[in-house]
Amino acid sequence: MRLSFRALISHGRVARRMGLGPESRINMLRCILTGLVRHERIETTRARADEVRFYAEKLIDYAKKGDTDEKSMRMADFWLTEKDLIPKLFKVLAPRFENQSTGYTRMARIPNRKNLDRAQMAVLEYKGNPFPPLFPEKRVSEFSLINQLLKGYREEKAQVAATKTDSQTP
Amino acid sequence: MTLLNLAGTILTQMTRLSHSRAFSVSTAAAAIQKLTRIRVVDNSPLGNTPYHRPPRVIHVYTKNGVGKVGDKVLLAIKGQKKKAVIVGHKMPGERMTPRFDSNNVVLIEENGNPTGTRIKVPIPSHLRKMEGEYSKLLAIANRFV
Amino acid sequence: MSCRTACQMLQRRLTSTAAATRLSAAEVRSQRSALFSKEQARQRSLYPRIEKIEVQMEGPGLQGTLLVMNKGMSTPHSCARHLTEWHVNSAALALVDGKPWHVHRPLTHSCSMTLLTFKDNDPQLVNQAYWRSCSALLGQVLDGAFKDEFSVELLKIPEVPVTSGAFCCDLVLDPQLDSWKPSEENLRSFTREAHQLIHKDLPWEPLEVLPSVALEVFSHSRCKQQEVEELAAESSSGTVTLYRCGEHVLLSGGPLVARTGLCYQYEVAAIHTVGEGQWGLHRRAQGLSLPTNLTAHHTVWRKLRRRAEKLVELPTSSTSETVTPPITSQAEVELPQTTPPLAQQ
Amino acid sequence: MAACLRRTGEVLGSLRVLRNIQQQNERFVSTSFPRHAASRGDGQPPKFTPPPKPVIVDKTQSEESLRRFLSPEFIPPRQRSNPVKFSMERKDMIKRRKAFNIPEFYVGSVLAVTMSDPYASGNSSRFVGICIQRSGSGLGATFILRNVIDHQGVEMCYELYNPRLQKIEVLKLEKRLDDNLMYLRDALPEYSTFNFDMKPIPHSLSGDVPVNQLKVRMKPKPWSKRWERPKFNIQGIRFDLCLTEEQMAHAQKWAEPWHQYDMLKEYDTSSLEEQILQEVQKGLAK
Repeated sequence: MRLSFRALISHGRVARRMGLGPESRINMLRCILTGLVRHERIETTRARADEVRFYAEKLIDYAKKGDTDEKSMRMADFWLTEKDLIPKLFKVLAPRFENQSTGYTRMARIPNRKNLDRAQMAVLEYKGNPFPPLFPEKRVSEFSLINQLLKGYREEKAQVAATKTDSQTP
Repeated sequence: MTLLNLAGTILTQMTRLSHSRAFSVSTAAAAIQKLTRIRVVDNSPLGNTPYHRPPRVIHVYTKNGVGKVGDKVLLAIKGQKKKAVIVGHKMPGERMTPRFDSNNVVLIEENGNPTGTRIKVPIPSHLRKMEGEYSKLLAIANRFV
Repeated sequence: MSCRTACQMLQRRLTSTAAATRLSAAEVRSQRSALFSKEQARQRSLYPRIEKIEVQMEGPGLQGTLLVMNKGMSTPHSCARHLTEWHVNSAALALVDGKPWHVHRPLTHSCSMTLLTFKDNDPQLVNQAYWRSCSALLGQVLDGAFKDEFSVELLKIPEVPVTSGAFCCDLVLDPQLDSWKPSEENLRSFTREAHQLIHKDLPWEPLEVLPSVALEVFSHSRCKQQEVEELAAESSSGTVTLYRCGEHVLLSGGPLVARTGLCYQYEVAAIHTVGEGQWGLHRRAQGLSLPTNLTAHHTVWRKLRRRAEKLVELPTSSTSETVTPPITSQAEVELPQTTPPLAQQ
Repeated sequence: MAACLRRTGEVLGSLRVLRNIQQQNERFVSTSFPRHAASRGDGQPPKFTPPPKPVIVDKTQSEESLRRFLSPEFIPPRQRSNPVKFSMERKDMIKRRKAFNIPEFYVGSVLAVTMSDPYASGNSSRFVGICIQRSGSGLGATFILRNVIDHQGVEMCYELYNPRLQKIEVLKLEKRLDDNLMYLRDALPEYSTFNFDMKPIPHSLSGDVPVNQLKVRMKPKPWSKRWERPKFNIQGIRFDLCLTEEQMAHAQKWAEPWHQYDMLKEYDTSSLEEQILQEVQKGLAK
């Protein structure tokens, strides 16, 4: 649960309550997380996506410990309700995120749901999935005008520094 | 508190049904306030002879109505009113002071002298802060904690 | 060749007479503009019938787009107007069959075209064109900034790489102003003038003309004529390209960007005295500019601006003789310093 | 009555002694003044020599434990407070630990604590009891000792870093099956009765701390808490003696089996613990 303005004025009651109770909440998040592991990109309401996101990241952390670790196996067994996904978690997702330690998921807001209840919706995905990217690539060319200007500035500065050291040494 | 209430209702129902149940089934409250059951820890005959109704606090001589060590209370004991001094309670007080498993009081007369001649249980030593008031009570204490 | 020499003779005669009559700067400008319009109308009349050409668009999201345009009439700008507003606004230069092409220059044959923006992966061509355009804009500002009694002679726009930190515009001022040193206030007024031009969002209209026409246009300026000859000798087709922005007509060695409104941050940084040259005391005005959507934070801008104040050394050897110590010592020309030489705004 | 008389006599005697000390003090002060004046009169300016710094040698320091043990109050709780607060508190705690030996002990160990008490005889009081809870973190860490004296259960809550503490002795170093022995309040009194004259039982300085597998028998209900509930996860109670199978099954209604899988509720302190242990060892060795 994140800090937000609403959390600020809620007098410390910052926990988001969803479902019919704690158990229902966990079961709901389990189902969503299973869907996320299967499809790697899912669309849910924003609050649920935000909540599942933490668990999705922690599950990868556990999966990185390897399938021989007893606790990570128990976690995977609990969180993935469809058991055919357990090998996928350990053999596909864990090696994919070997080199990063955080930020395995990406969340994006999408327009509110139209047909049902106008709920705020979001897309949640594991990074490195085979789908087309959610956001267009940001193109920052080093040849753009301002970067060229700054490059010239930097070069001149380095040159000045070099000449200064040259003049000091003899 | 709810427990106490529950116990109270059960108790009244029981008494209404059989008119024979006279002991409490709930634990005594931690804080000493009105209607708290307490334990008399001196050897006075009034506090030690069995009676079908446990002694209860019917008034606490403090501003906030909660009695702590050294406060005077008024008891209903054996159908009569009697003053007493609190010498220990279940409610945790300040750090580094003892907390007892029961609410202990020592009966005193109107002039502040203790009724009994011996106190059977340990007494918190910070009761000595009020030495002038209860010097006689402290004098009959057996052991300090 | 004989024709050209004859022309030159004529021009020289004209200049000598012009020097005698001494037209005001505004009159010269309107005369040049009128000649430009005339030549433009003549070139347009070369295509009396509407012929269709096919323009194959290239670029991200435009693969397979085929536009059927009018020969000699449609420009890359009109092609962009068939696409989206974004293309119209952000296209700075066009690449027609691999060659840079001004956005407002009419297309003459079926071709493939790419619209270039400042945010492309390799925008060096656009950057260079932008730098050239900023110099041209600076020249236009300086041309109109002084009072009528002081003549301003704009020299050839020097080609400066972007990494040098500032664009330049060489000019020769009236000999009366030889000891004039521009103050901060003067530079700021130049900047303000430039921002007014940017705000007007004027297009640079290109026109490819024969040297004879160009000589006629620049009949009042000897050094411009020399520049026309140089450019004509350099170009393979023997023609020169004139550009018009508002009333101001200028010569350029390469294509410019579409319009003045593409500049966003623009500042005239300094005017240096370079040395005694062929036409008098050479000065070099320098400035710094950034296009829209590539703006710099003010701290970065301040650093770049400080760098732009330094005199830019031209990379070519042609200017080696011009770099002499500043001629502030030549104070024998007594100037009425009390009257500011800038025209009243 | 005789006892009362004797006690008053003692009190009076102590008062007299106090007055004597005061008088002596006054005399000392009055004599020391003229001496200073005389020395100044000699013309030799008296050189101020600072008194030698007292070298504090803590004789109570027993031999160090060889176990890698970090007192639980060093681990900051999981909250949003500024970590600087905890690091500053740690520094103060290390400083206090240098001056005062706080031994390694666990919930279930039997301790004897000597505390300065202005109201006790001899200005200090000693209490022996079993540690039933350690709580708090940082400088405010506390532990609770429990004992039964004269058939009266007494508990003392000590602040670990309180300057009033004079000595903490570990009489018997062991662990119990649970990390919190609050259920001893509802257990039979024999489980929390300890003799005040108990001799310290020597314990090994290395190896694992012995775990006492003792299971206690409880008083009849009502208890202060429903210890059979899965929330407490109590191992050290003989529930079979006091509750029926049905009651035990009923208590499972409050079980939260998903709780152990809620990864956000985990607070893994292993790396933090290692880091703090290094810091504390470095601070104590300095």
